[in-house]
Amino acid sequence: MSEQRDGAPTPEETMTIVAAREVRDRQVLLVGVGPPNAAANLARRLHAPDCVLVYESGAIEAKPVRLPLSIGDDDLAETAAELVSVPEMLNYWVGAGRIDVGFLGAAQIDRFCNINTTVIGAYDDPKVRLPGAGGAPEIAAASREVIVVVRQSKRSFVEKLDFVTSIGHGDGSGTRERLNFSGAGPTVVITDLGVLRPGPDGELELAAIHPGVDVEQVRESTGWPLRVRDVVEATEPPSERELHTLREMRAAVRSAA
Amino acid sequence: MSEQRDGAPTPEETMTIVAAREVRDRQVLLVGVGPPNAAANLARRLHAPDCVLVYESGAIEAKPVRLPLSIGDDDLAETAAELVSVPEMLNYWVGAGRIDVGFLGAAQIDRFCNINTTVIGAYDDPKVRLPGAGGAPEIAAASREVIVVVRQSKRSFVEKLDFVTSIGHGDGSGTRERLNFSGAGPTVVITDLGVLRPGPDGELELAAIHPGVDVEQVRESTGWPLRVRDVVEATEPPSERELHTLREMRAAVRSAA
Amino acid sequence: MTRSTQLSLSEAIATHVEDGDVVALEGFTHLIPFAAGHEIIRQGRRDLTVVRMTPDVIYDQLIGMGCVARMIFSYGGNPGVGSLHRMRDAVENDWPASIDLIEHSHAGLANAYVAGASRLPFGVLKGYAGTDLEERGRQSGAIAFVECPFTGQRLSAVRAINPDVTVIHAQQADRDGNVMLWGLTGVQKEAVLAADRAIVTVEEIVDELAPRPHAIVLPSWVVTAVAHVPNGAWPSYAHDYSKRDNRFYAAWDEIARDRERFRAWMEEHVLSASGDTATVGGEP
Amino acid sequence: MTRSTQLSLSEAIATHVEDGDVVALEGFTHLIPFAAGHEIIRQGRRDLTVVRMTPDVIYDQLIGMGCVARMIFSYGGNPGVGSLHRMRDAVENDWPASIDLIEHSHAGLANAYVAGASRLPFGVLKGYAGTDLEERGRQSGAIAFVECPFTGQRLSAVRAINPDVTVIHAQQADRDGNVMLWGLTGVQKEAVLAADRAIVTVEEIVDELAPRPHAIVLPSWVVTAVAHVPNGAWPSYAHDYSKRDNRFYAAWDEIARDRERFRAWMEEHVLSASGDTATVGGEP
Repeated sequence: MSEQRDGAPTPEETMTIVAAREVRDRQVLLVGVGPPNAAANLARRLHAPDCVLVYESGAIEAKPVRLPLSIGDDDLAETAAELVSVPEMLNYWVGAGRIDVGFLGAAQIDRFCNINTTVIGAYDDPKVRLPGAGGAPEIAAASREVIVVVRQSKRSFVEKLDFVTSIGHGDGSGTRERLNFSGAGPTVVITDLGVLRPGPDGELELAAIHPGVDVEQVRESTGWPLRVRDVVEATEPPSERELHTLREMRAAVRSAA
Repeated sequence: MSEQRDGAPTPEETMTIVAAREVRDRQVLLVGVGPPNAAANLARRLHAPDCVLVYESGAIEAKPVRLPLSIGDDDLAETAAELVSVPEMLNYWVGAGRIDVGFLGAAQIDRFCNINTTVIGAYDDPKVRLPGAGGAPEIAAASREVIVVVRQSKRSFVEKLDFVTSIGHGDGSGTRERLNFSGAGPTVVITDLGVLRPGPDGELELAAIHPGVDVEQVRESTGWPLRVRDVVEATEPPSERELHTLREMRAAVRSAA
Repeated sequence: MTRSTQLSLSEAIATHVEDGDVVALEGFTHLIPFAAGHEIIRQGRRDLTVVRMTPDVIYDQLIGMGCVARMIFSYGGNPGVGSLHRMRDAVENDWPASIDLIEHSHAGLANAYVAGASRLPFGVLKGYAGTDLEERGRQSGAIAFVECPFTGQRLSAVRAINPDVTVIHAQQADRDGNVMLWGLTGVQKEAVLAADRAIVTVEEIVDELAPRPHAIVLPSWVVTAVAHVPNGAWPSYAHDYSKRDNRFYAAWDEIARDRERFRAWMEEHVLSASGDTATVGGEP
Repeated sequence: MTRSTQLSLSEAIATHVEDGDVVALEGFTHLIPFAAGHEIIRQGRRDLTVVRMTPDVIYDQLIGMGCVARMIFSYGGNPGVGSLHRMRDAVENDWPASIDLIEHSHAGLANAYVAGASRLPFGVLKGYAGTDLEERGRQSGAIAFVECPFTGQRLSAVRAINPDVTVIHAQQADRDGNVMLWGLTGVQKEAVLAADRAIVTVEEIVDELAPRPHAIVLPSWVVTAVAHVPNGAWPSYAHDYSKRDNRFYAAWDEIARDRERFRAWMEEHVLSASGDTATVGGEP
């Protein structure tokens, strides 16, 4: 989490703000911890006041006053329109495809937006044991759209995942249809360098670069030969209002913790 | 329902009272409408004050002040320790085998306590269309014991069921074990004439006759050659207290309806 | 997401229930949406596949008025009273028309709704084994065998139910169209979440849904239309708003036994009534 | 039915948790039964198969203290902070011992509990298809394919989980041993109903459980033992009784990174503490 209180946006702040911009008003968002949580709550404070926040912990239409530190914050339980059990949340709400936008992070992502959050290295003798799946496989399968938020580097953007935890666009040959997944899968990947979107076959294409970043830098931070769109847009820099709101939101959490 | 207010017990009253006597204190009872409802609530007012009443409508540990007229009475909802959804009731409570005693009625019953509540006659062109299964198949399969309460006649005690709605002891050759049923199945059948209990192979045997009934009368009211135990007990006649309590309970319902 | 719209009952039924639809009017022994059922009858819907765990008097009326081509159910009796005579007459004598039956146990139908709400194609349960229900269900395509891939145990599968439209009655909605019901909430959540469209009649429209014990909230975005119909469950009841009319349930036995008397009752109390308020206290 | 017994926490663990048991300490981001976990550590249980959707700091501690032979889980992180370093050290470096992992997605593990609570041998879900989780799960016997008998669709099955003992923390029990919890109630009902035995630590013993919104009641006869342990969820929280200690969760990252520091913390705050009260505020 950025410690910046004023001055220019950090790359992480830009990533969060650009992710927030992807949220449209009145969407139903499934929100986890970390940058997606900040992005969703930022969108709600800015251009999407009527988006609906759903947390895997069972809170439906939570309206947290403060940015939650965990998906089990009592603030979520107290402000939700309804609380349901975890099995109900996963079966009737997430699995049934009632989520418009699921946010996912990744330790590794490949060109078809498949995601690894399980291990780095061999499963039976891992270099790094990561937390694991959580709700990601079902969010990836069933949400109408998925927004992936991940810092970009050759370590995270890899040619081949060490472990496939969640399916994005499979091998690019209609995998989702074959697997009977109801959702569209990842529609955008937002990094600290730019914005990538899948092409018609599901392979990621560089669509926009953030202020101060050049295309070559993005290529060098990608573990495969990156497709770059003919026209790469320049990300609108974070506005004063966006930056101020994000920083206020986070400062409130720090002072309360 | 008997309209008797005083005087000797009717056969229906005797049947209900004898059924109530089968309930032991601290048992968990699944209760439907009709005679089982009266029997369970009578037992609770007499010798089993700590039995637990569970209704399929979702009321757990209901403590109805009045005899409920339907399993959805608001009195059940207001006095229950917990209310659950119908799917939860059927899956986590009934199906999982948490019921000590399930009560069942029957339009037809055979010698192995299999039960028909679906049709009289051919399924596709029935003489009488009955209400159908309700919760009976799972109650019969999963309750630790089942008490069947049914008026006895050649029309109800039949050689062969027109339709098998719920399994008692199958064909008497270990059917329940083969079907993986967790409960013991019917352990007693209480009629307006007497008490029948399954023998080692599951076939019903006449075990007791009610006051004023003789064995021949029971045989003649049975559609198959009835097994009769060497010693047939005489049912203890309904006591003043039993009869009075049952009649008071029913009078309270009639005056409230 | 799209929030629900507040409509009159007649508009809600006219807009969202079509001839030939699979329609579930749910409410297990409580909150039965009678007023909505009556409006479906008044609007003359035909060829419906009606789904309900306990058809109750409301489906007896729909069947007797010729709205129903097929019924999926688990217990077709008049609770605490006896038979549903209009249902019997249709099944036994094809009056006013024959109806197809697909029948389940309570656990089977409840799990078919659960699968529907989860958008899974089937649900699993232990019941049915050895019964003729299983055999009938296999013929109608409602029930099948499934083998546990871990233990080899043979279990029953039920085909998911996803109604075109589910109709329920609830105590309250707020002005955003969020719905709250409490007391015995039955299988209503599953029936609503399994359906393509959901119509909810409510006792009261309130400014705010105050959390209360044993309540469930259906967010506005899983509800299609809300109609304000006080007493819309009569002769069933709405906990904290009305009492079950046990006398009417008993009286129905006599009314429904006779075709002419049934028609006359429906004519007087339902067909000639307004489309936007509940029929209440129609005991002859 | 047998009603639950009120015991001290140390008696409850001594009586009902044995070496080699399958133990589920549940509580999803709320009401995590830390005090009970600490007592399991103090009593030196070994070879446990521990089950939890979110292992959290409590299983980091059990693993680091060598109680665990195998873990069944779906998300092994320190929520909002990062890694569970003791879990990582066991998996990556076999310290203090190697542990087997059986891993699910949240939906997979939740449905394994649901199947367990229903006493069905498996649950069905749509997830897992195409992932390496499915492949691993097939090898470990936790996940399999199942074909829909109606549509032919290929789905995933998860083996039911039926713990020997489930331990949860709740806000209240009454004197008959009925238990009430409220707020985010997670998967606790399923975990309790799936288990052979259930231990519940509670914030308060009350004369009567007053019905309240978003509460669930577990009747005394599905609970084995109740222990009165105020603050028994620390550093997690009990809605309306305590706040989550977010500072401790952050501090744990530093404590658990280092084997010696971890051992010293456990020695000071857990091993040398009493068996019947909660460890609270143990930040160094």
